[in-house]
Amino acid sequence: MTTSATMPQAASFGGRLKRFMADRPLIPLVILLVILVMILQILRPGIVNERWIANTAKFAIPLAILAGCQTMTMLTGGIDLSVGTVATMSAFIMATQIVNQDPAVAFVLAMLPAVLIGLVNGVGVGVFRVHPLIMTLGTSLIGTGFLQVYQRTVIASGARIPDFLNWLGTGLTYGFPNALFLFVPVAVLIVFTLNRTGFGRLLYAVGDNERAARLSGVRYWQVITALYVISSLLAGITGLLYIGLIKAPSLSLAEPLVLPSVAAAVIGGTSIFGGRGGYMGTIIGALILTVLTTLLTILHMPEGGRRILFGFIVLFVTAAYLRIIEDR
Amino acid sequence: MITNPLLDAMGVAKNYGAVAALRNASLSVLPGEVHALMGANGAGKSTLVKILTGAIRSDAGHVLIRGEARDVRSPAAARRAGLLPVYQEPALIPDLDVLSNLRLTGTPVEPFRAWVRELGIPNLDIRETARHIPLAVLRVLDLARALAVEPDVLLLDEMTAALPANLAEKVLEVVRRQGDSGRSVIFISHRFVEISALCDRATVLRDGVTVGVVDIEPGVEEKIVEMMLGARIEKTSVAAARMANETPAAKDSHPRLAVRNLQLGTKLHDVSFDLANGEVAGVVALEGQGQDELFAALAGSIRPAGGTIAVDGAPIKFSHPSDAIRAGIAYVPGDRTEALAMQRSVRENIALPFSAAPRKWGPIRVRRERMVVSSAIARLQIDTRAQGEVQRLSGGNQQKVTIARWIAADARTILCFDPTRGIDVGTKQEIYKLLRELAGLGKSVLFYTSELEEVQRVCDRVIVIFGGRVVDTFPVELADEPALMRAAYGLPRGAREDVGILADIRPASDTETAP
Amino acid sequence: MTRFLRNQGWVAGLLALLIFLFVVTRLIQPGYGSGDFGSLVRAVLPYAFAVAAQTVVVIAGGIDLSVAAMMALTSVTAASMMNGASEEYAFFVVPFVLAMGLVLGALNGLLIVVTRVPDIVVTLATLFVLQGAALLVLDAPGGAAAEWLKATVVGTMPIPGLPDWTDAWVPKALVLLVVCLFVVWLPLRRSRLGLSIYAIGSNELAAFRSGVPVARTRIFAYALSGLFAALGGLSLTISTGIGAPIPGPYLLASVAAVVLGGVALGGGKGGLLGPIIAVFVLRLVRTDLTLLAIDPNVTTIIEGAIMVAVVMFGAFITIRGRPAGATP
Amino acid sequence: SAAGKYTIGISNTVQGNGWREEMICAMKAQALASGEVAKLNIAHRNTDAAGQLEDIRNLISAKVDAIVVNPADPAGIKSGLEEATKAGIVVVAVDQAVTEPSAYIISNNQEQYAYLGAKWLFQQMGGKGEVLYMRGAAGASADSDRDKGFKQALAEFPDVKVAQEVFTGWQQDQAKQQILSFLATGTPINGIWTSGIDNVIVDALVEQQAPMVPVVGADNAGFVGQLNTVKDLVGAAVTNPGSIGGAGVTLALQILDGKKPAQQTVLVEPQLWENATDEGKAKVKTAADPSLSPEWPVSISIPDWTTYTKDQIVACKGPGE
Ligand SMILES: Nc1ncnc2c1ncn2[C@@H]1O[C@H](COP(=O)(O)OP(=O)(O)OP(=O)(O)O)[C@@H](O)[C@H]1O
Ligand SMILES: Nc1ncnc2c1ncn2[C@@H]1O[C@H](COP(=O)(O)OP(=O)(O)OP(=O)(O)O)[C@@H](O)[C@H]1O
Ligand SMILES: [Mg+2]
Ligand SMILES: [Mg+2]
Repeated sequence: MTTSATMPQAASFGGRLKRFMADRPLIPLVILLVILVMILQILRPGIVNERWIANTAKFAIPLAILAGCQTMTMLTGGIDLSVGTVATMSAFIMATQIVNQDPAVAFVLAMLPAVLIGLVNGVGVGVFRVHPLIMTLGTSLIGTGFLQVYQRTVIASGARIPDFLNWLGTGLTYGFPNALFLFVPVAVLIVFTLNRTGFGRLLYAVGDNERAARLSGVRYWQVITALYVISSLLAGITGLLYIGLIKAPSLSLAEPLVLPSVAAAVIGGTSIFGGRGGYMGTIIGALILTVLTTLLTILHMPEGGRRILFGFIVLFVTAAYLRIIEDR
Repeated sequence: MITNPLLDAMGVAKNYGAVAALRNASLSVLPGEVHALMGANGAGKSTLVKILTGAIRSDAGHVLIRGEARDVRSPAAARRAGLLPVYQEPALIPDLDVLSNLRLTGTPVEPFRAWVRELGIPNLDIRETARHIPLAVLRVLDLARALAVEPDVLLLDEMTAALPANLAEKVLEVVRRQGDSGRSVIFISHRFVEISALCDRATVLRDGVTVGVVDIEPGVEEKIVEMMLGARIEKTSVAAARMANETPAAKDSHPRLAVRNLQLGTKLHDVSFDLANGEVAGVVALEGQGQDELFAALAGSIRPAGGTIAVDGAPIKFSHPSDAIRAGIAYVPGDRTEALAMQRSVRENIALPFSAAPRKWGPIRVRRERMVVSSAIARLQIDTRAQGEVQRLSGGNQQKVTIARWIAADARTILCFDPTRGIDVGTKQEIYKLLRELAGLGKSVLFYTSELEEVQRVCDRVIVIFGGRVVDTFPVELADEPALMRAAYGLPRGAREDVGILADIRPASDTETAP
Repeated sequence: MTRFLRNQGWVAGLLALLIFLFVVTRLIQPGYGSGDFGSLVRAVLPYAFAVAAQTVVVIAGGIDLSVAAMMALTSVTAASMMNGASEEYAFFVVPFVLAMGLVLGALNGLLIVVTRVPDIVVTLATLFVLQGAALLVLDAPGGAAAEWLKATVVGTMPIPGLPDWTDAWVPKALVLLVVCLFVVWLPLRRSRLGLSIYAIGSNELAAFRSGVPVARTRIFAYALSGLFAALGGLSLTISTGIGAPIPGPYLLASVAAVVLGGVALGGGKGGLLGPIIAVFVLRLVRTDLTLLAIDPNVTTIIEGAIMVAVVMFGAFITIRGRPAGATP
Repeated sequence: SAAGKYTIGISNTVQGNGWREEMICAMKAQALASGEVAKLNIAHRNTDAAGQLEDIRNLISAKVDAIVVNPADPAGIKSGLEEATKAGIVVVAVDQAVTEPSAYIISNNQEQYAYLGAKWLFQQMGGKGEVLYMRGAAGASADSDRDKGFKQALAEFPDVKVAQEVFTGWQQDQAKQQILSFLATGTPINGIWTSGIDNVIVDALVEQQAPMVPVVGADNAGFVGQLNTVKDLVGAAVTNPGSIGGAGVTLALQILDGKKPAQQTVLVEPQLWENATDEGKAKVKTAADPSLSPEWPVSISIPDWTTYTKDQIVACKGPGE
């Protein structure tokens, strides 16, 4: 406060650039992604080719959809840790039921537990006010238990991956992964819902100030129940996509995606305390994590060193991003 | 005699991105002086206080304390320098009890207790968690906590805005005595009565610039208003507006809102009254007489234990605010943090009720919404330079957003709980006018205010609540300030005696409302 | 009294639940005695330290995803230092490892303060870093623990002044737990520093404006968390006699017990006693399920359901218990 | 059917993985088939050595007659096993060894498992070239045992180089992403050794139309099926029977009946089934079992040690269920 009193000057170029970025937080995030890709290309010249991009997209898409579930639930101050279990259940049920059932029937059976778990989550969080973390952790334990019991009844019948899911999960059309046929509409829908619909607006409002939303006539339980059902449905669909990609139904298929899905949403700028964030950032967050995994896979170093590096890069990326968009 | 200023700030500037909160503010406070800091909503008063007390850093400017340049980097440093603020938002830690809050700040307990008693709260439970203490009391505790450490300069940001008349009076008394005992006070308020009763000089801010320093003397108000509002002055006589608008409302057979024998725990007993179409009814009460609960019950926020509420003659049960809203009843709470999603934009906050019902969850009709919202914004003169997030608006502008919401939603009945809390004179006039206009359009307004003079300006009728009962109802013509004060303290008015019985009599409000 | 119930009711309820579970256990297995209680306390030990570590940061308004990794790192460090070393060397190892936890915890806090990245991302990053470091210390389970250290959790401890029959019911592990946790926690909680931790969790802005050194307090909270996690790591080494670089299931368990223990995620509320009792409850449930020889897949379901049910019940009574006319 | 006299406790610390599920089912089926077991008391969850100690102590509290344990770590549960023996409980460790001397051990030889497969692979590669080394979970004791076997084979073939070493964490999805990333780098390789996450690797090679190289995996139903059906795939499955669990129950019952084995430790030696020779092809054909879940090892029984039928293990029911 010892500087002399000056009227604010026209901002310098650097200042203007910063403002520009701060107003469009996606741009710096994309820049960070590009930097990571460039590092990859430098470490392994030639790796960044059409095929690699398609593969990266294939793995980023399921992660991005699950991260979409997290984004939406996090906007309300919640979190959905049951997405991994829900996705695994749908995938496992699909792969085992398709053996003896009509595909449509198998699909319905596969989505049924998703809806059910979503409903239970929603009622628990929305009506009984159980903390979302506990609620979804609890239902995911319960779901896992049921899945294991179920698994015993179908060991003898084996499993099969339906061709359609195979096509969706691993196929390419003109070099583009077919998964995009699913992902683009889903992403557009999520972005539209968050920005341009009443429901999306309520998600933000409820997460920001539940009492204010209540005074405006919003019934919390309605919003929350709908939200968790949608989240579960998306997770179920992700499970189907993922089984088409991995082609090996196991009881822990999608579990490894849960923590990264939370991380992708947070890196993309969504606050876990609610009220703040968006889906475009999340998508790039998912891409960043996927590229990072590749980067570490091809590095020649002991596993311990890899993990240390991974941790530091995640921290660095997020810190750099915040520095850029910060307007203080 | 020339005394050196105790606190001297010059050329202070602060930018929030593109918004210049302060551009060139200065302030000089003498020892023993009560110094008013005035300005319209968003002029930068709170920002200046925050800078002086180290809560935020300025972009430019010097601050001298007792003639020495001091770099106050944090509220803790400000404390050490003898500067103690009471900010516009309560600073007690919500989850700690009062005692722990004192211990946290190293405040001596006994002086604190003494101040609390002096400020008009005789039986404070010091073990109560701050979260469970009403806002008005919290503000007083905040003040007592500051007083207890005997600061050299006390900075009070709209200290009285959220206080009912009785508490506000005590605060003014105490502040006056601070000045007399040689300590300085920087006093922010939008109420001229308080300024003229209390202050020695006033510094006026407009758009982040200090536009003048005046001595407080009779008749200076006009000058201050002129300095504050600049080109924005617009004098309207509310009374005139009232006359002009008063087309005799068609008297329906049913009142808009009929409350009968409302019962709520220990807070409300047998409350009955009517609210007619086209009427503004004022509620007058001291702190904690049950007015909060009455409004919350009418808004569907809490469920009454007994009694009926009828809207347009049809009895209605409210189990959720959305029921009340469906019946056309909107509630503007006094505490804006209760009403606003602080991280969302002004537009979203105003448009929030539009999406509440599940059948409105679909795509938003953006153009229509923008139109409705901007007309509400214009109507309340909301300063929307920082509209991206409501939390960046100044206190008064936030308050306006809470009202604008229901103007946009076109609610038929508005329950306003102290809506002019912390709103500048210019806008206050606007709000009075607005409420009268609404009444003219046949809408009804229930209006609680902590500033008694507002009652005369806006209301048709006064409902007095004391100890959870309606103790009196009378037309505004009889409501001069002394009468209101007496009524608020539960004293029977003139010849209209018996408090208990009065509560049950339905006064012929129709005749009384007619001016 | 009502205030006591409001503040401590949850803990009292948990305690009642725990006693009820002990009665149930005796009914299932009439022979359940002091020795079995000792086993229970030994099982509780690492969880209790993990949950203590989590509780401190949660009260401070943060969350620590790195507790389990911190436990793994301190555990392998202790185990590899003691491997082949003399018994006396352990007198040096213990304070060294505790100091390491303290410093690494403080580093977590420092990174959060300096980078201004949300807690959840920073500790997610340090989760990987610490895990990587643990793998560099020991790439497979191994190491050793001094015999006298192992003896600190085996057997019982006669407490002077108490009747003899109680001796068998005071396992050394319990004494260790009480001493380590409450000797640190109780004086702290009443102190200005302790209040500051609650303050920054309850309302950071108000705390700052009340003159609380927010950054320093946050760093301290994380340092304390690191210390507790190091105690947890040590307790792992002591009970197993080895160090394992892969963290056990302590992260989710710690978060679950924190919430079960009545500490609000988001900060400012609760204490250490509730979460510790919650840990006992969860461990005893596991014991009962084993004693009952319930199908292991069903135990997963039951554990999830109990977790959800307890929190749901708590939420239910708080909603019901709110007097009709009371406003906040 | 619960006519038996013994109660057997089981402790396992990995849940949701096909191999371990088969192990548990084998234990149940064997307990049922033996007719000697009245009740099984199974502690089966994801946890670490400390958690397993808790389970073991709970089983001691439950007063079981024998405990069959797949140890989370050889040394980490020593104190619990010692307490069990002191309480008169027979302790049998399956799959991996333990350091507690009073415990009986019946295990798959993990070092030999890796050595056998790696040696075959390096021979297929002609004793030279680059190998992709896809390990299990970093820090797990089974993984470090296998690493010893792999390194031993590697030492015998000085011209074979490790092109890349990655940890799949025994996760299908992680392994698939890793192999695809690796393939995208275009680094030429001559063989792939996997620690049992095998079928996704073959899938990836097929999907990416990458040149087929010899692949070593485990005897999982999915991979064995691929050895039969995938064009140009040369590979070998090394047996690592999950049915070792059933053998553990048999051993525990023998000891309870007073028929102690001569040695504390019994090793089940792995076998290698390859499809490079006609003879091998025939063997792989008979071993294949498409009706099983692809994550289950096809060697669902161990001669001399298990007596249940395929239907019994697939039904996965223990005594009294
Ligand atoms: N964090 C912020 N980000 C952006 N703009 C801000 C922020 N805080 C304050 N402002 C802007 O600075 C200006 C001054 O605000 P300030 O709160 O000081 O006003 P005030 O004079 O106290 O008004 P009131 O009487 O309404 O309380 C306002 O235009 C406000 O929108
Ligand atoms: N999406 C919107 N954007 C802008 N203004 C809106 C929107 N929805 C409602 N409004 C305004 O709110 C008021 C009432 O809205 P509307 O006529 O849609 O209510 P309604 O369908 O009759 O609902 P209800 O039956 O619940 O009263 C109108 O003044 C309208 O302009
Ligand atoms: Mg202000
Ligand atoms: Mg104001």
